[in-house]
Amino acid sequence: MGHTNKVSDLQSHTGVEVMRCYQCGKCTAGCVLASEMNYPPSYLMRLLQTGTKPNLDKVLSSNSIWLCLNCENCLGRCPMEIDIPKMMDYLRTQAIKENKLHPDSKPIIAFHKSFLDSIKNTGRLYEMGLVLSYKFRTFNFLQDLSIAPSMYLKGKLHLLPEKIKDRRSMKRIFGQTIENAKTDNK
Amino acid sequence: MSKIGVFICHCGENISATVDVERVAREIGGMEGVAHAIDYKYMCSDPGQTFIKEAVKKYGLDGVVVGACSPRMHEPTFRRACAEAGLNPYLCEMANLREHCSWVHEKSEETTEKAIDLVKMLVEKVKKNKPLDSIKVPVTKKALVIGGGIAGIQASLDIANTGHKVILVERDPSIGGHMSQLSETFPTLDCSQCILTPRMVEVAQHPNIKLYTYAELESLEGFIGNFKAKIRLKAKSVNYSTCTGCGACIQKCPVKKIPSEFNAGLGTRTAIYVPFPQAVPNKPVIDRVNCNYYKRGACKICEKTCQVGSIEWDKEDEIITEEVGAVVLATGFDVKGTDFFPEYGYGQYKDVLTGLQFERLASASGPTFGEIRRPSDGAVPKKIVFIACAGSRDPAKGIPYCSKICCMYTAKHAMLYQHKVHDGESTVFYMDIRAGGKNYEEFVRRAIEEDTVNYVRGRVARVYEKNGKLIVKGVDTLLGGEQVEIEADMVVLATAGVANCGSEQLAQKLHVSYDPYHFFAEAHPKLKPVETNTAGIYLAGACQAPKDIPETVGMASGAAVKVAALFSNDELVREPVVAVVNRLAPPLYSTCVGCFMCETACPYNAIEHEEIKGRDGSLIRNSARVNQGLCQGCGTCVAFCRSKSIDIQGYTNEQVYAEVMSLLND
Amino acid sequence: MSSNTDFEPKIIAFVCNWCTYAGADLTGTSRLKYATNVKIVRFPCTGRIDFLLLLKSFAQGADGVIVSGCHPNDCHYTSGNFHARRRWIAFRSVLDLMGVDIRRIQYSWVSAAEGSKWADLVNNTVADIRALGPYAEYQKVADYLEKEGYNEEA
Amino acid sequence: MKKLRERAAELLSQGVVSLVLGYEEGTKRPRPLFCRNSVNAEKLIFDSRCIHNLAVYITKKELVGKERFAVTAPISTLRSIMQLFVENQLNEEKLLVLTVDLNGELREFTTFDEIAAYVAQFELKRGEREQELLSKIEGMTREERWKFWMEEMSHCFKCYACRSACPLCYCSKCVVEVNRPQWINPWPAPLANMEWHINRAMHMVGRCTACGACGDACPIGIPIDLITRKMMEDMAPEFGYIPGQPAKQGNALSTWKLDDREQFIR
Amino acid sequence: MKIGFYPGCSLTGSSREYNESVVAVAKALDIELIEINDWNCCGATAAHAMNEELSLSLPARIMAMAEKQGLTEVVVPCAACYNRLKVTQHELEDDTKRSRVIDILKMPYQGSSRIINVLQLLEMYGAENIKAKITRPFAHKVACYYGCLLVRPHSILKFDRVEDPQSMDTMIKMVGGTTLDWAFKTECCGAGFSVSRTDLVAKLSGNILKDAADRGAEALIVACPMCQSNLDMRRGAINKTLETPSDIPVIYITQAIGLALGLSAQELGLKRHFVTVEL
Repeated sequence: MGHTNKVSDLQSHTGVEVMRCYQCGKCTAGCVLASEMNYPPSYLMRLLQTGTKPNLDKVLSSNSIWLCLNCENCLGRCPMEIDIPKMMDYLRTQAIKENKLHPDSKPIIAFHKSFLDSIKNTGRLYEMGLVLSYKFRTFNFLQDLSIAPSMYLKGKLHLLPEKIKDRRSMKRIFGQTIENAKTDNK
Repeated sequence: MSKIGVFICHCGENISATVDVERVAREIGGMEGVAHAIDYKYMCSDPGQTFIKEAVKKYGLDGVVVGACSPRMHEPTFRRACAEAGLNPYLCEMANLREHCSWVHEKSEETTEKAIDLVKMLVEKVKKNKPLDSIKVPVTKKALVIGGGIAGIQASLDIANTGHKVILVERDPSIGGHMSQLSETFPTLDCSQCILTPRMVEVAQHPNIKLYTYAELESLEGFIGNFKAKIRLKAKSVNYSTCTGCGACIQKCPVKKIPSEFNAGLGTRTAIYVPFPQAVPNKPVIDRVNCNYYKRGACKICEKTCQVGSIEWDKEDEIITEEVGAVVLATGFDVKGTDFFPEYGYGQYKDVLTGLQFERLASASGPTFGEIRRPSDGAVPKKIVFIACAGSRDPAKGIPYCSKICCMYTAKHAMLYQHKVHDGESTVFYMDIRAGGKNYEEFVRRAIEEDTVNYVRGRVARVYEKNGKLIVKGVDTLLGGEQVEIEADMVVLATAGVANCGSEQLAQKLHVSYDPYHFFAEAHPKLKPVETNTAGIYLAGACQAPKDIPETVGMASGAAVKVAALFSNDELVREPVVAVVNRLAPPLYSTCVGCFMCETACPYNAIEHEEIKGRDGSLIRNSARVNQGLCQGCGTCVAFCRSKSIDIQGYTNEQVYAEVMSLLND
Repeated sequence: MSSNTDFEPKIIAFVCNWCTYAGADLTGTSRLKYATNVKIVRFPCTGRIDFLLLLKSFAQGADGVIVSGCHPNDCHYTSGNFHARRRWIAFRSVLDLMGVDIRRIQYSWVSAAEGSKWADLVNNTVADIRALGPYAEYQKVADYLEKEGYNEEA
Repeated sequence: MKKLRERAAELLSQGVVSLVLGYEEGTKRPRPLFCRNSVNAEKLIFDSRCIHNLAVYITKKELVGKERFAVTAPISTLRSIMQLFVENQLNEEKLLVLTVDLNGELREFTTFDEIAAYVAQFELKRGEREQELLSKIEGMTREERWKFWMEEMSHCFKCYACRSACPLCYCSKCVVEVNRPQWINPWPAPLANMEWHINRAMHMVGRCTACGACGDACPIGIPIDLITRKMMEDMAPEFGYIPGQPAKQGNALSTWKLDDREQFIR
Repeated sequence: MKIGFYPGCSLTGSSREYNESVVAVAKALDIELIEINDWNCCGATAAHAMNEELSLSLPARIMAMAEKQGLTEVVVPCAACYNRLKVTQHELEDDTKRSRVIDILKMPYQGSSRIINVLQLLEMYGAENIKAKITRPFAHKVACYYGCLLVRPHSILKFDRVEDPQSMDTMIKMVGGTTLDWAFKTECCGAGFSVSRTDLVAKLSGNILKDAADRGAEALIVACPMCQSNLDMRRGAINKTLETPSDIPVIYITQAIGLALGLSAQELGLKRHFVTVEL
């Protein structure tokens, strides 16, 4: 597959036209996490514009795509109305697909997975379960140990999950979306 | 049978690159009624035109179709060629093979077939064409110039100097426009007022110029050479024939806190005021919205101070009518205010200024007498940030175009600041530096190299206030996107140049086209930059698009030449594209039964009632008749006529019917 | 609709000289590409466009028609487009009552500055008409005439 | 009715009018009477069976002459007369309009305004037949409507009785008779028939007052009056006029409003 | 007056006090909240970070359930849920996406319910009532913090203005408070990484609290449970990044209004906060 196809895939999936960017840098100037990123958003756009394989690899294996919080400050101010957050969503799924994951992605993916597992099983978020599952995924057992008891005392933590009645619909929704995506990938 | 000549142009390769022109000529040559069909490299060239002329004579052609570019481009050229060969010019039509075919399609069988169809269509039309005589109309040799900025001033002076009368209408109480507000001008840094005011005085004193300030165009009727302009003279409340311009009334006016338009809101003025000291005319008007007398019915202090009794409280707006032959639009531009920028504080921070406001701060005649001081506390800003492309090149804000002048004036502003505040630090956030122009690039380099202005390539995401400072969050994209935060004392936005307010309505009054941003549209982007789509109306200056002073002046002189050329003849020849009501031999006289639906539909009141009388003088019927002086040839009446009794020359029912039938008949 | 992909609709466009014709010229000067299916007939104004011409187009085998002129308030002749707009409201209503497929007539405002809008209009209309297929229903009726052997030119 | 006869005789004998255009008994239903003397005035009748729209004659100089004349007009004829006034086809000085109101009183009008004031009391409504047929047509899909009309039109043999019966078809040369170009072929064929009827509907927009004369006149009973009636009903709210109440100035089609509907325009 | 109600997961767990205050204030204003039957989680950030179709299907089910119940208007207090529902509704205006989602849900979905946030609820249905029922004016100087999800993307949500929003400020002023003009109204607090990257969150939230503190805020007013729990529960971690630790409480707009209406701290769940609320 030629390298430029990936950029056109990006466009067909998200509607983001990378060539619209003229690197004014307004996104970067207002990004709360730009300083933490390997490549700030405007730089990332330029990498994509070149369309070369090495530059695309740089993008997918950077921490930038994982550190984006989707706060949409960039989109709100972008003079060319480029939907960078949507693009980041897409780049994340691509990074997973091509298994080019920056180490910074691990806890973030783990959290998202734990979150979705919780909904898949019960239909609603089971915060206690989420935290436990996340800890198993990251082996970071000490994190948040300090606040959990206070949360419980303040009535903020249920020990048992709330479940919706129609849990079969949840199974179906997950089955037809996430699971489908997995088979597509193969 | 018709003898039509068809001439297919290659337009260099513009047409022949995608259309098989030989095939077009070949196939058309086989059409019924086509006596001669050829193709040639440049039909509009001299040899090309000669081909047409010779063919007209040789084959005795009674119709010509030229398959070339848009008729909006070369129809007059080819019609003239036909006329020179003795063929009535209105028997010549053009098929648009370039703009509507070769340029918009790839090279293919279909493209050539479409070209054939387009030519066929016009061949069928030409078969139904009738010889027409052009209509001659007299020309009123007086010009109307709308807008008294540098564009209007220049155009007026140039026209007046050719010996023709000019009426100059200005909306504000004084002429001068934006140029009078500028401090110094790039790239020479000479004082704007010093070069402008002599011209303003010249306008006021020129015997051929009639100046109406505080006036607006109410309506414009008619057509090229014969416009009738209604001008509203807004009530000045001051009798200019007696007023001496002593200014005593202004001194005594108790309403002093009105934001001054001339100072872009940074200074104040009184309710009776002269916008600025060098105003022309240098006599005051009363701003009725803010005047105590008009607001509350009491005050009249100005009247008491006026020794010549010039105050006219009850004066009403007056509407005058002027007959003119041409109009020059020179209504200029405006700049976006700081309130247009959510990310820069919605205009709530006093020390965030527009470029125009900075001009006033830097101007010796401005509110701070040329010292750069913060509007909030009067302090001299030690750190100043200029943001270029504020609103321009920003499709999200609805302004995708480059405002053209900002790069240069921002460099000038930074330079002026460094000259005035020696220990100050100035930063310019820019995207690109566009300094195309004589000595422009050198000027910007001077700002960077000699005046140590810090140019940072990147846009600013946000400006907010904290502890009396303006926090500017920008970025240096040349350092890979490093965030730059500056605690500034003043921020100047090079806000986008936009169409002047009311330009859309004005364009509609004049029937001239305008672009999506409400700038007036030129008739052709390259070859007719000062003409509009409406004959007799010309453009000068920034009302067409943002432009700097030299360009504006050049354009104004160009418009003036167009007007002078129009006025060089006593008569003007008009296209005979007008409606006609059919006339038949008695006893029918006409198939028109006089329902006068055309009369209600006509935008120009060109339909008249005609009483058709028999020999004995008795009324046979009322029929419609078209006044050819008033008719503009839109043909709306034609489509309404149930009995098809009215038709429009050049686009007759027979002609358009033949076109439609040919197009699909296969 | 996949069966219609080979079908090349015949479309005729009735446009005014000042806005849409000039807009289509701009499409050309901007070198924007569009489908070859549309052929333009130039009128001074949309106000000039007779509804009978639209009927004749279908009778002559057009599968679709574009009618386009200046945006409201921009008419070179002040109000031709307003008259046209009202005429089209009535005409659509009559056609719909008679069962004529009014989806085949696309009305639009394209200004002299909207070169890209013209290209989009053409392409979208071609796509729409291609999806609708040939206007056989109307043409069948029109053909009857020819079978009877009448030919006005004769 | 008695009063009408007396008044007609009076008008004729005094020479106020040269003609009273009215109805007399026919073999099956009332027929038009061109009453030119007071003796004949005795034959005049005026009742609910008098539906023939006499307005169709009043634009024809060869019938009504150059002198002042009177016409007896039920409500539908009054509407046509109003529309003819709007279209500059009648002269108030030459016309006297007679009608009998709901109380059996004889009413006389000489001006557009007088007729308008009188007609304003009557709302134009669908009759049973129109209601039945129109709701059937309104319920059809587009394809069904096309089939329905094509079937109906296939019977039309272009006798132009519809045109002759319509008081508003007063052109001296009809578009079908125009042959440069021949917009609509004059002979009967499905397409030419369809074009003729669409053309007629368009020519009637904002003008038709739904008198029904065209439908009555059709020898094979094509409900063509429904086309123009339906258009009148649909366009009235669109263009802001009251059906059957022609406005004195301007035609609905040749005038416009800034906010006319344009959702259909791309 | 009755209106549909979608609490969302946070409001039944870590942000119970938001739920309590919304319910208490609605009751005080005679607004009856009708909870959507058998509602599910909207999927929040996790779903759209991982799978687009899932991120549309979960909110779509919620809205389909609301439609089934005949709820034409649904108030969604959680800004994250509000954002997801609104964005989904917008995305599903696309026919292909909509039919795909309907196919997954096996439920009809029209997209006809109007989704509103809690500020819109108070503004549209409460304003007059609140003014009339103030018993204890909320006389505090506060910083209204809107966060990201309530106002962005502006083109879809069309709520308030894009920078420097005002709706919450207007509400606070109405109940007797004063609001600060400050710099971080819509800057992101980083809540999406609350669990996974607490270090970054502490920095981002620290910036927000510092600006509010510098300008003398007595409290931060929020309408988003993500922001609230982040700024409140993570205060320990945040304070480690600040020179001067901050004890500014973070309370919900409904709690502030509840106080003005004379409701008790208990009813409004003010005891559940980590940072003690003394207002």
